[in-house]
Amino acid sequence: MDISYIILIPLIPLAVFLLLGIFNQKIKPAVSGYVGVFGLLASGILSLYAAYQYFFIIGKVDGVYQTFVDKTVWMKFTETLQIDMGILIDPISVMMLVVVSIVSLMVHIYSRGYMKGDGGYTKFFAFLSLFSFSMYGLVLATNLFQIYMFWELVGVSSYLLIGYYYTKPSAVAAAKKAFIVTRFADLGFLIGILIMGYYTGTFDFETLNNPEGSAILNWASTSFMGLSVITWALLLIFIGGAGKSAMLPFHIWLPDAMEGPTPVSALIHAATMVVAGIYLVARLFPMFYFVEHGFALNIVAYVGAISSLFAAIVAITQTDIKRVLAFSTMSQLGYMMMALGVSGYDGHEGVGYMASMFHLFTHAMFKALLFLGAGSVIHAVHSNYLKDMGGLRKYMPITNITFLIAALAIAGMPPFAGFWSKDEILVAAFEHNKLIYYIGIFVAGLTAFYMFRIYFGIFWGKEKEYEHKPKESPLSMTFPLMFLALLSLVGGLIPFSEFVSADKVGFEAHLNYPLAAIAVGVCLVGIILAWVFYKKENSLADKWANAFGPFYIWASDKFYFDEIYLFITKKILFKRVSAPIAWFDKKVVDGTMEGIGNKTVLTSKKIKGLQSGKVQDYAFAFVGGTVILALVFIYLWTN
Amino acid sequence: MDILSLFIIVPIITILALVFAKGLKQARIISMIGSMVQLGMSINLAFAYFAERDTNSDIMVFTKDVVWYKEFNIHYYIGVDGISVALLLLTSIVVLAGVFISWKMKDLPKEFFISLIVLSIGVYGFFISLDLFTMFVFFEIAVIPMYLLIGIWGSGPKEYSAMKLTLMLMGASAVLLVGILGIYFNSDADGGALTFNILEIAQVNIPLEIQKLFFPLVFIGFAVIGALFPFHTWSPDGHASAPTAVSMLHAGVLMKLGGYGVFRVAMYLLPEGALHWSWFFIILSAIGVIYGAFAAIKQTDLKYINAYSSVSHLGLVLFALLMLNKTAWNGAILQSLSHGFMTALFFALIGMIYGRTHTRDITKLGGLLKVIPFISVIYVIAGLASLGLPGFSGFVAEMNIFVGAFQHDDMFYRVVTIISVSAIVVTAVYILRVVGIMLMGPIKNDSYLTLERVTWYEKSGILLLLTPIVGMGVAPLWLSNMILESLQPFIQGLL
Amino acid sequence: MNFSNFLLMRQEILLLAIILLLIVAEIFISPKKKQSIVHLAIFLFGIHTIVGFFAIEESSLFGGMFRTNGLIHFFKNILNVGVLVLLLQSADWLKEKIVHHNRGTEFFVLLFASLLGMYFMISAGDFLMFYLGLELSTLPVAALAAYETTKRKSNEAGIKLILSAALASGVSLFGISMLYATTGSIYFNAIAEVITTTNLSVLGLILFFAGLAFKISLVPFHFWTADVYEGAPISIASYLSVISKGAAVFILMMLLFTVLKPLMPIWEHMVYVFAILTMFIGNLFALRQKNMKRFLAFSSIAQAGFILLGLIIGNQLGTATVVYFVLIYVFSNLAAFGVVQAISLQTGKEQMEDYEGLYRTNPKLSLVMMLALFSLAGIPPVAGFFGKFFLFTAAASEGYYVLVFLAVVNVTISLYYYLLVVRAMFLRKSDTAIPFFKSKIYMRLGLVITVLGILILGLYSPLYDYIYELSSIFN
Amino acid sequence: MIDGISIYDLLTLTTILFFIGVYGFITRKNLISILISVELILNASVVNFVVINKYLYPDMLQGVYFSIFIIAVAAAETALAVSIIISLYRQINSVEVKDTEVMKY
Repeated sequence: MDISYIILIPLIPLAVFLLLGIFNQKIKPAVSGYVGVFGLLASGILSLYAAYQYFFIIGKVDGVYQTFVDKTVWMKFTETLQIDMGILIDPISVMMLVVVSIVSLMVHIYSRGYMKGDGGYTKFFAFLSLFSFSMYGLVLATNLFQIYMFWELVGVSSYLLIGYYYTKPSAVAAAKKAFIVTRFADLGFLIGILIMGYYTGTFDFETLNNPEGSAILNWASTSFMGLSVITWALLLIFIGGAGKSAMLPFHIWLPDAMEGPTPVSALIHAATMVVAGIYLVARLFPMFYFVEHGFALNIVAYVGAISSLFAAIVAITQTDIKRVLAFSTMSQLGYMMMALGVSGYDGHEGVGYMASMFHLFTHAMFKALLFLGAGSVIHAVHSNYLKDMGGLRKYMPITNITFLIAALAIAGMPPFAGFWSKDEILVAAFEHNKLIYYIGIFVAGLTAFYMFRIYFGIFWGKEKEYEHKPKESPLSMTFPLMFLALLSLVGGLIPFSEFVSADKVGFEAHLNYPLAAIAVGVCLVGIILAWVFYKKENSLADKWANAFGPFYIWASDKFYFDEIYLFITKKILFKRVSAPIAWFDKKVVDGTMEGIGNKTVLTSKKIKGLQSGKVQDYAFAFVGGTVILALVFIYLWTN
Repeated sequence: MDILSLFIIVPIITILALVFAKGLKQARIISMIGSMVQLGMSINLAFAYFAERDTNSDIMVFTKDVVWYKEFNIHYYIGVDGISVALLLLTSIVVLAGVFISWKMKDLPKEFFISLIVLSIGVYGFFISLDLFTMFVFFEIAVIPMYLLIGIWGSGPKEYSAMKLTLMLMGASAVLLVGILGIYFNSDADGGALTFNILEIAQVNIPLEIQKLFFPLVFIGFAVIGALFPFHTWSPDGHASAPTAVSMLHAGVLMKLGGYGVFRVAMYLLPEGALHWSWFFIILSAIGVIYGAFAAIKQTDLKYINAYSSVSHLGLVLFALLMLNKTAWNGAILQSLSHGFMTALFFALIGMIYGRTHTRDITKLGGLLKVIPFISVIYVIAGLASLGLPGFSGFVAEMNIFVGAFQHDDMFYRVVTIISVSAIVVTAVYILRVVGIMLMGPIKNDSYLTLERVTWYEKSGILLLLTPIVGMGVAPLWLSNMILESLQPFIQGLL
Repeated sequence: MNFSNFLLMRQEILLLAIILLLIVAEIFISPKKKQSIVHLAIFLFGIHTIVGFFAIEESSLFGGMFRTNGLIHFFKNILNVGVLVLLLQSADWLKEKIVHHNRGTEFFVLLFASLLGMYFMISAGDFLMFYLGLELSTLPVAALAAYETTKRKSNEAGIKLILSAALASGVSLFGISMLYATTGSIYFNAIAEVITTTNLSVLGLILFFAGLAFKISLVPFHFWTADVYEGAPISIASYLSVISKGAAVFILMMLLFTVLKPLMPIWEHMVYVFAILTMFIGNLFALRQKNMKRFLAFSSIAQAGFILLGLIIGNQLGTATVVYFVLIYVFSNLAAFGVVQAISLQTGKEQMEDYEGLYRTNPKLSLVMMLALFSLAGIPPVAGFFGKFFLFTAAASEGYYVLVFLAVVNVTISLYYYLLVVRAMFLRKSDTAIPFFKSKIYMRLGLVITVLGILILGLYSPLYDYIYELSSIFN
Repeated sequence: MIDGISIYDLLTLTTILFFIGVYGFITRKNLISILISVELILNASVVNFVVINKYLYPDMLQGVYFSIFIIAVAAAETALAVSIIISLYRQINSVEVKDTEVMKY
């Protein structure tokens, strides 16, 4: 069964990128918009077809989903180690294809309205296509190095898009921060890859992930500081994933990344790129699970849990709606990591894995929706801040409804998409690790609370006086909203566990009613609290905030992570490392070279007196030299 | 006339033509034609090489051997393998680009182009010669024009920089000379005749003690021009003062002589010496890698930033060479090429920016993306390439180096590798710093609003350099195969 | 005896004839036409040079007092060519400055006399002939150094030269007398057979060596050099630095390699020490010279130090490399002095800063100067590089790696001060730059010959092979 | 061959003579007297040659001839030196050594 056409899915956006990039000046904005959209549409249709073909026609062979690989050598290192370029088709990659295609397409359509009249319209679409290309490539990667390469490429396109308003210093700074922080994490990734390649002799996912393969079975053969070297490699690789997915402590770039245009935040920093980390762990799940009895996997679980808790708390205190959404994204990503962390491998054990992928899927839908909704609000009121919003529901009904749906979905209200995936996660957590379960349930409550805090803040509450009346956005923007709203509505009903599971067999997932009930209850509590606090303008919120006192301050200052980083980079690296080195270079290294030269000249000044101009001194030197010579040599010769 | 000697003849003809040229117009046209012919020749050579390889399995092909000084057994002996072919391509491209970039050379244009081409003769000769003496001759021919080029057409403290550069490089070549003589007088260790012929010496087992003694001399002699820490200080000042085209040639091509020489002479002829000393020089070059990157962070002069990044990148070349395995070597050669193109491109762009804004201080610049988009975009691309973004040559080279270096079974080597891998982050920092301050952000100075747009010759220069960067980055396999099979003899020499 | 033997002395006789002819001419040419003396002299000497190239068979005269062989003959030719170029370069100076005082002829007579002395010195077969040749080659030069009697510096140069020379020859004679005492003969061949290392012979060697070291101006016997070069007329300075130094090197080599070969263990150490001293001191002094003549003086001292690297190994290779280097050195140094001569003749300027911006006004001269300096510094592809490289190879062939290393360090130092001149001429721009001028035909001819020499000698290898063949007498 | 005087005495004498000459050369203030000291040096070697010839190798006269030539050359040398000194005197009206130090360093 031929799957080679899938290679087109990434290539089409690439072509679009090159087209728009090279003829940037020549193309009319309108045209470039259409080019972008249709390019993505083509890839989208292909990916949907691929999904259909894989899941329903060729994918399942006697109950197990097969892995199809189609690759060619791109770079040869040694006899065994090489970089292949190719496509790897298995449930999660196909699932990701669908996610990326849908969200990306929606964002493209949305941007045609949102970016209208912007100077760099064409450039914007070029970058979007570049990103889509890289993301597709990342998803389809067949080996660690390929995924690393596209990993870097998505990083760069994110850099370009965050810094899209490049005349704005804050945007430039944010872009730089995003790139460098993730780059730092990628350093870990790269070293991990090197170690993995050295000890297992391959970068190939199939070989690595094979539970009977040498890579997994021989994990105990080498150890370093009490842990298996393979575990170290996995942890280093996970650092890379944590960087992209904004896990603690690499999360600091994500909130700033909101400097980019809102569609970008929706596409890259909510739905697709940030889940790359989760995807990476899922991609290597068998290794994480089997090597050293899932030691690395536990770390993943705790990192995810803590990140999600941390982010949820911070999200409550933020006043910039995009930042709230950013932190909520981080918190949800933490959720997914957590789910992976608590997952088992075969059969129903693997529910966590499935749940994580499921949540990834639904989250992509409703989080993109939230961002786009927020975008349309910002479009209307020209501000990101809650204080400038309120009572918008009568001005922008569609945005209101869709936003509400998304909010309910993320809060985990049945029957919306979020409910199903979140429930599975909690089930998995409950079965494997109570502590994490409690964190999870608490975070669920917090999520509901902060989400409805901004919902009420934006659409209800007292009307602010707007200089010109906010109005509903054009269809090009509202259509994606509605479409995504639909998906967030029904997305949860997909029998996901049939398709995606750790051991690729697929199983029957059934609702765990008591847990579900608790979850819903918690979420309701959150919503009601939010209702009490923010439905009407009142001082309750501030009272409570004061009641928390310093803790609230810390939270609203994001627990001072940025400051710590600033301290390390500016004070330590720049002042204590870089500056001294520069000084050392100028003074010591260069100084020595200078010194040699100067010494020579100095000596020649010193000895100039020898040439006194007195013929008698010359004679003295002459005879003296002869005599000394005579003495020395006769002495030498005689003994 | 054989295909390789043309690489010497054609430039000489170009020079003779230049002597009779009148004024800038003729001079630049002549030198452009000359270097275009060169480029054509090297491309043709590449194809001829592939054709030849199918039938001919010698280490070196297209060899030509003419006795020069028979008493010393000095020959004019030339030939190429994949490595030299690649480097010849690099040279001819950079030279042509350099000619384009100095299209508007006002002061003494004729002399400028002549010295430029003399330099290129030295480089070409160095890459094709298989006789230590001839090689050394060309080495010095390549170095000495730098003095005039920087001293006459340079800027800033040009006399100082030119003198410093020349003396340090000549001092190095002096050390090198002792090493070469040492090799020469031990080339009869197996009872053969004394010879300067590299291929013959490679077959001789020079006694271990001798190798230990002379390897450092030869290595340092070459490595200084490869900006080995702590002998790199000539390079920042030199680059900063040199005119654009010269910085391009110098960083792009001349500094590659170091790596090539280390490889072709020090490693190939004194393998045991290399094994014995590698740990020491690895430490030095690793320091260079990190140190150069960190030093670059603090600079505000574009050329200094680039010079230090060259120290870092070329440190990586030496580092890889000393790793003594095939993959790392392949990486080293690739890195030489890719760094050659990237730096040349960087200096070209810096020259254009400087020519328009009359400053190289990034703190004075800003928002150039708006006023000179083409140049700025290419600058961003070059930056991304040099911080090792996949799809550009830098990535391929660095990955080869790292993977290769990491294949060592000795823990020490792997630790050092991890240390120098961390340079990629620092690189990102200083590149993005420049991009952020200089190209993005608000425009600092209204006079920049009316900057001249990029001209056709600048464009052609840029594209000339950009193409190979992308080409290598997208489809590295053919090139790395060409290099890999040329590495075979070195492997046998060593192991 | 059979007079055809005298044909062995063909060159000496011919030169003597020229001298006499010039004296006669001096008598008969009317004061107005004295200019023609210059042309006549140059013409005659040109012929002499050409004739000199005809082969001479290897033999000896006067019971071995006078001998000749291929190498000696070749070296005489080198000297001839050098002197010819020198004459060409100084022709204009003579015509404009000297002939008016009606002293043109003396110049040639003295110069040729000194050259004749060198002929005898290098083909000497015994110490007597050697001594006579030495003195004959030195004294006229002293007179010539003091030639511009109206200039104080010139006289000072003269007196310094003559006094130092007298002292040197005195010391050297004392040494010879000791060698005579140990061996009982003043004939080289006889000495070579019987000489052994005794205290007395070593002492003799050292004293004798000092005498020649003075002419080669090795440290610490070099002090006269700079002052004399500065004071003397440029042609004489150039003559001293090129011709007389070359001849002295050659005869020293002959004596060390043949007569004093048995003492090699002693003198190779001496040469080692002198080489290091000379290179370093010469370079260090040259670093800070401002006057071009002094500058070239010290540079030539340093060059002498390099020459010793070839001397130290005492065999055919050494001989060949030394002779080859001297040959190249003759051309390089003559070129440098020629440029200085041309400029000082036009403008009377001899300071380095006067050369600033020279290239923009007088490109050709500057290029010649640059080539000459690069050749002296040993930069390929000009000849000097090959000369130096082979000297170093020679030294390395006997394992003197340390010495070679010190030598190359000195090459770097010397490069620094040679580049100072290049800097002045090419890098600097100056409003007071020497204006453009056109040299006369003789000067240009002289410079062209040297440039050709500099460019060709290195790249044209058969020449070296030929010298190597000739040198086969020592091994 | 003089009875009662051994070669050592004579060689000692010449050596002393030599060093007297050197001493004079180095210390005299006056160019002329320096010239005289030079003569002493030369004469020392002249005597040397003769003595060595007479005492050690009486059968051949090489040393004697040599000494004769030395004397002749020395005379020429002196003549030349004196003439230069005279022309110098014309310039600076002095034959002091300290006046001949214009060129130095």
